[in-house]
Amino acid sequence: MGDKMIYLDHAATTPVKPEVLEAMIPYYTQKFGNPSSIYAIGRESKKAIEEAREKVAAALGAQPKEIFFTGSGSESDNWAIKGIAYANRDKGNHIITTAIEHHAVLHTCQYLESEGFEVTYLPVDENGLVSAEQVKNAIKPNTILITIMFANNEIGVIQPISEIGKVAREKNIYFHTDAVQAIGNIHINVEDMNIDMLSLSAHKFYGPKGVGALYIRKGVKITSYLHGGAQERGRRASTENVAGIVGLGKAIEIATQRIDEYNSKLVALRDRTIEEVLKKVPFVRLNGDRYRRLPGNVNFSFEFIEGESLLLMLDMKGIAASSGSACTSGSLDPSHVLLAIGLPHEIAHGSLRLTFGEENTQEDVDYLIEVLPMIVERLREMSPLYEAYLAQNKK
Amino acid sequence: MGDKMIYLDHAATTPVKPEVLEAMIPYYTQKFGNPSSIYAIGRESKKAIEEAREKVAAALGAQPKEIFFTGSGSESDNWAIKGIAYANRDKGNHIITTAIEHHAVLHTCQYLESEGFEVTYLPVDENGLVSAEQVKNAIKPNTILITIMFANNEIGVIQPISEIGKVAREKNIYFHTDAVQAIGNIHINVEDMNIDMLSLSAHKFYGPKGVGALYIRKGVKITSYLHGGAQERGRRASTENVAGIVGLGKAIEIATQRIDEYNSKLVALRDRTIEEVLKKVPFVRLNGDRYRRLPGNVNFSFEFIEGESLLLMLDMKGIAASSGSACTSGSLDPSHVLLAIGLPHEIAHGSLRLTFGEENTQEDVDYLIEVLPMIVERLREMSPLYEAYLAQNKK
Amino acid sequence: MYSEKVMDHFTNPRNVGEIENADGVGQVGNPKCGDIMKMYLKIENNVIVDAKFKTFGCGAAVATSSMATELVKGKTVEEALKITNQAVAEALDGLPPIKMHCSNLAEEAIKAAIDDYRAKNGLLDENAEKNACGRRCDDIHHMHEEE
Amino acid sequence: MYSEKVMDHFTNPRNVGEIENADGVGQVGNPKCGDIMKMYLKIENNVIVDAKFKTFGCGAAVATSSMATELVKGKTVEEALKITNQAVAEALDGLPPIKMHCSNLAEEAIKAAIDDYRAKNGLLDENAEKNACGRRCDDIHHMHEEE
Ligand SMILES: Cc1ncc(COP(=O)(O)O)c(C=O)c1O
Ligand SMILES: Cc1ncc(COP(=O)(O)O)c(C=O)c1O
Repeated sequence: MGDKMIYLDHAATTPVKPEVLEAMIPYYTQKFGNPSSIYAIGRESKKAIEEAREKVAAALGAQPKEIFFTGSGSESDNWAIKGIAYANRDKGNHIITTAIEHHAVLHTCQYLESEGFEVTYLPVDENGLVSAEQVKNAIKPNTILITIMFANNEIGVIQPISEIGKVAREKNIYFHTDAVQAIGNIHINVEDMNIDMLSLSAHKFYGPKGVGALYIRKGVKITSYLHGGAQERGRRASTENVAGIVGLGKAIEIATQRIDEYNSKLVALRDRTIEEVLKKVPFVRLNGDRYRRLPGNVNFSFEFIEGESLLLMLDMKGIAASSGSACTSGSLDPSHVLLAIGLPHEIAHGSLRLTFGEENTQEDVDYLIEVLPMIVERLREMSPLYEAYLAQNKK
Repeated sequence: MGDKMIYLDHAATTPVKPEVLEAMIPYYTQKFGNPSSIYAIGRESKKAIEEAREKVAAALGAQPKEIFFTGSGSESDNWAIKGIAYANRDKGNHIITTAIEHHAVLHTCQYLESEGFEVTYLPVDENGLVSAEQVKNAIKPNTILITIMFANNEIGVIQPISEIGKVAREKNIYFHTDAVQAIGNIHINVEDMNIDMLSLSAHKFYGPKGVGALYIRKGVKITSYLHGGAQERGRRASTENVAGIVGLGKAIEIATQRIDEYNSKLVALRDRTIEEVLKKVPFVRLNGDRYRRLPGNVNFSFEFIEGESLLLMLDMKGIAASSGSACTSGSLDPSHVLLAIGLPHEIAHGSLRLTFGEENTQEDVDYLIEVLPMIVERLREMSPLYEAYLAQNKK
Repeated sequence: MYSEKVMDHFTNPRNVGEIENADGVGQVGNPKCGDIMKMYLKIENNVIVDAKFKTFGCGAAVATSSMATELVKGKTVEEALKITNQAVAEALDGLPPIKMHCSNLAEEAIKAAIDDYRAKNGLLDENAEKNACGRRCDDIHHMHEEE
Repeated sequence: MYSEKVMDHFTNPRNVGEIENADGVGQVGNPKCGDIMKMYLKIENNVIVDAKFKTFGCGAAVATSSMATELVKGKTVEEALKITNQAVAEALDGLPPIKMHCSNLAEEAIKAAIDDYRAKNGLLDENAEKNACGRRCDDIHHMHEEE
């Protein structure tokens, strides 16, 4: 573990930008008032929150009063899905989602199944895509919600959200999208795209961890999730995380203003990595659609080797990467996303996710493509699966 | 609004202590790794969280693995109450609480009523106290949860938690306490006090806003509230608010280590304020038990005047205070706590809460007891109720 | 939260006090709800020549009382009756949505004081609307901001 | 997460490779579950004189394989069969709870290699336990830390 670290796991989380942290700091110590308080420092906190709300609204093409701050992307997902489910039980109990959602959506849907709701998990094709047609065909008279992620956290694939939004609107069914990975990478407009609810989380776009937001279109019938005080216009209780919200606001402003510049930088790093690795390393495949993918996302499967070993070796070489979703690294099961695109278990186990960001350079890619093939080679030499493969091919 | 501000609203929120902020900062920019990640900076974040967990456990006399971090005191309350309710539906549907809980508890209970649960809201006496006897008498065969706050956020009254815990344990019923206002002010030991669950929130003891914790005794049957990733040992999804959790840990360590010193300082400020104001201002009463109250809490009702006007005038004189709970200042109803201790509406409207903290001095009290009587006087001169009272007494 | 104009009228309320032997006195609101407005009018030749008030209530209640007394002075009784709650709120550069009911109270206080004047002078219009005394708090209080 | 000893054995695994014409070869695990351990033993006069392994699996799987080969060397077959998963884990200064199944795998790999040796040499005990090949992943994987 040298001193230098090349961080290639921006889909797991991002560092807070200095200007974001700078904007946050005053709200911890001097401007620490409770936004519900009537006196000067309380009003100041309130104002800071409302300014952040305007920034989020601007980033999404929404109205400020359609933005509600939460404690995380997961909370936004839980709220959106359970909130719609419970508020619309009289209309139906069927929810449509996909097999490759983040666990914050999947496990929430599974929970609702245990509470008597019915969930359709749409399969995806070998590139990780669902189609608006599939969604349309899954709609039933009792469908109350469609929840489909904007961009996948593991394989980076971007779903046809506009088309799905159109179907949802035509059928008059609420449409939620988990855009946690999309913010700052994709231009989003909730009006044009017919999105009724949208989840986001600050720490994926250089804001702080532990603060998110949920966009709820005006008029959407949804119950509250956190009960208590009258914060967020009575819809989400808890003393507001003022500094966190200020950080989220600042971060989304920066992220969405320079989205094109940022993307072209990331695409260059991504594409070179994909090309070089596919060229240099045998028995490797790229997971997720080659073109409809997040600008910074690369996801490979290397046959005959296992992901954690690969990560540990990369870490020892100063490269921070991930195998599937960071959230699930506590589990030993192969990624549900990789299984959903049809990978066999043993190949899914050998996956590597590299996600580029702000601080990465072409030199980082140089280093990566120097180191990675050697590590793969070394692990394969240790692998009984590779030995078996070679033996079989000798015959 | 001069430059100097005397902050007397520590029950609403507290500034983050410099040493707490200092401990947090590195986790935004350099040590920003996702605690679920396997590489060095991920493991560092994980370690920081586990250290904070140990500090919280030490403060409560609990085991580290009984501590779960959340996004707020309100989330802890929602989780504890809904989690027990849904996990134990087979055993019963009755919950016991009090009429003076924080809205995070009250509104959660009301929500559960709409979902078919039955809730007993125990009345309090004129000092704001419930007794273990009352709790005992309210227990029914279908009672699954007793949730009673440790110390009240408005009138500062401290409930007989040990005695209630004993009753709960004898009857084998889960006991949750909202200790958001108690941490750092009262010595707490969950073992000795037979507490099964306990909610706390960092921003009430000089930590950051937007991070809390729930103590859940090992073996308690409770469902998860936020579904998703495997964080917090699979029981509370969301990428952890690492900096916030580090801040919470540092803050609770400081707060509980110097609890006696802190208390004797606050008691001195509190008692002098109570004595002087009762002496100098006519038609005033102290709300909440004179002795069984938080060391920093003063709550008065001034007849004939209305609280918001009082707060605005104090703010103009550089004093930040509150009328009832900050969370409810969006509402115009008089405080449910003041009504529960038997105050008529018009007197409840004239309430003032002053809560002392770290930075306050006897000079602050000097200034307060100089300014407050004049403001009360001025508002009374404007008051048609005072005019009516005087007219009546002339006759 | 409050405009500068509101804070000015709250800090330096115009026309606080009583008018002895006032020609019209009206009191509206309900102490249970946390606001009472009492308005005193001096009326000469159908023109309001002086107005004073006492108010128990929040910052907005005090400011709207102050503004209402300013607005009625110099007006005929008929003109004064045309002063709407919107007019009072606008004269204060607006009120937070949750406080709009305070401007209703001001409108009603003017009406109540004029009713009293007319009653004392046998001018009462049989069809006069009753003022809002005795409403339940919930009617006016439980509106969430914009929701 | 991993002890230094684990990381050492992962980074510099001892005895990686194959033994040509090994006296016993055992393979356990399941690629579906993400780990396979293959152990080669050279046995002379009932004593294990050399051991090598190949492993497809996580850091703990590699480290336990490495440690297991170290532990069996120089032992008699009977001694080697007494090596427990606890012993392997302890020799590595412990494993994270979620990774403990990897040490089971090492114990089983030793047994499987010795079974193979005995089978080849007609020494197979009729009552020998079967090794754990073909278990469902869920059996070993779905344990939450300490829960
Ligand atoms: C007694 C009590 N419980 C719960 C809460 C809610 O805590 P938070 O604002 O962190 O959600 C508060 C403070 O707001 C409180 O005083
Ligand atoms: C697609 C997606 N949804 C939801 C989440 C959850 O966000 P958070 O960790 O802020 O709860 C994440 C990241 O963890 C994500 O990548």
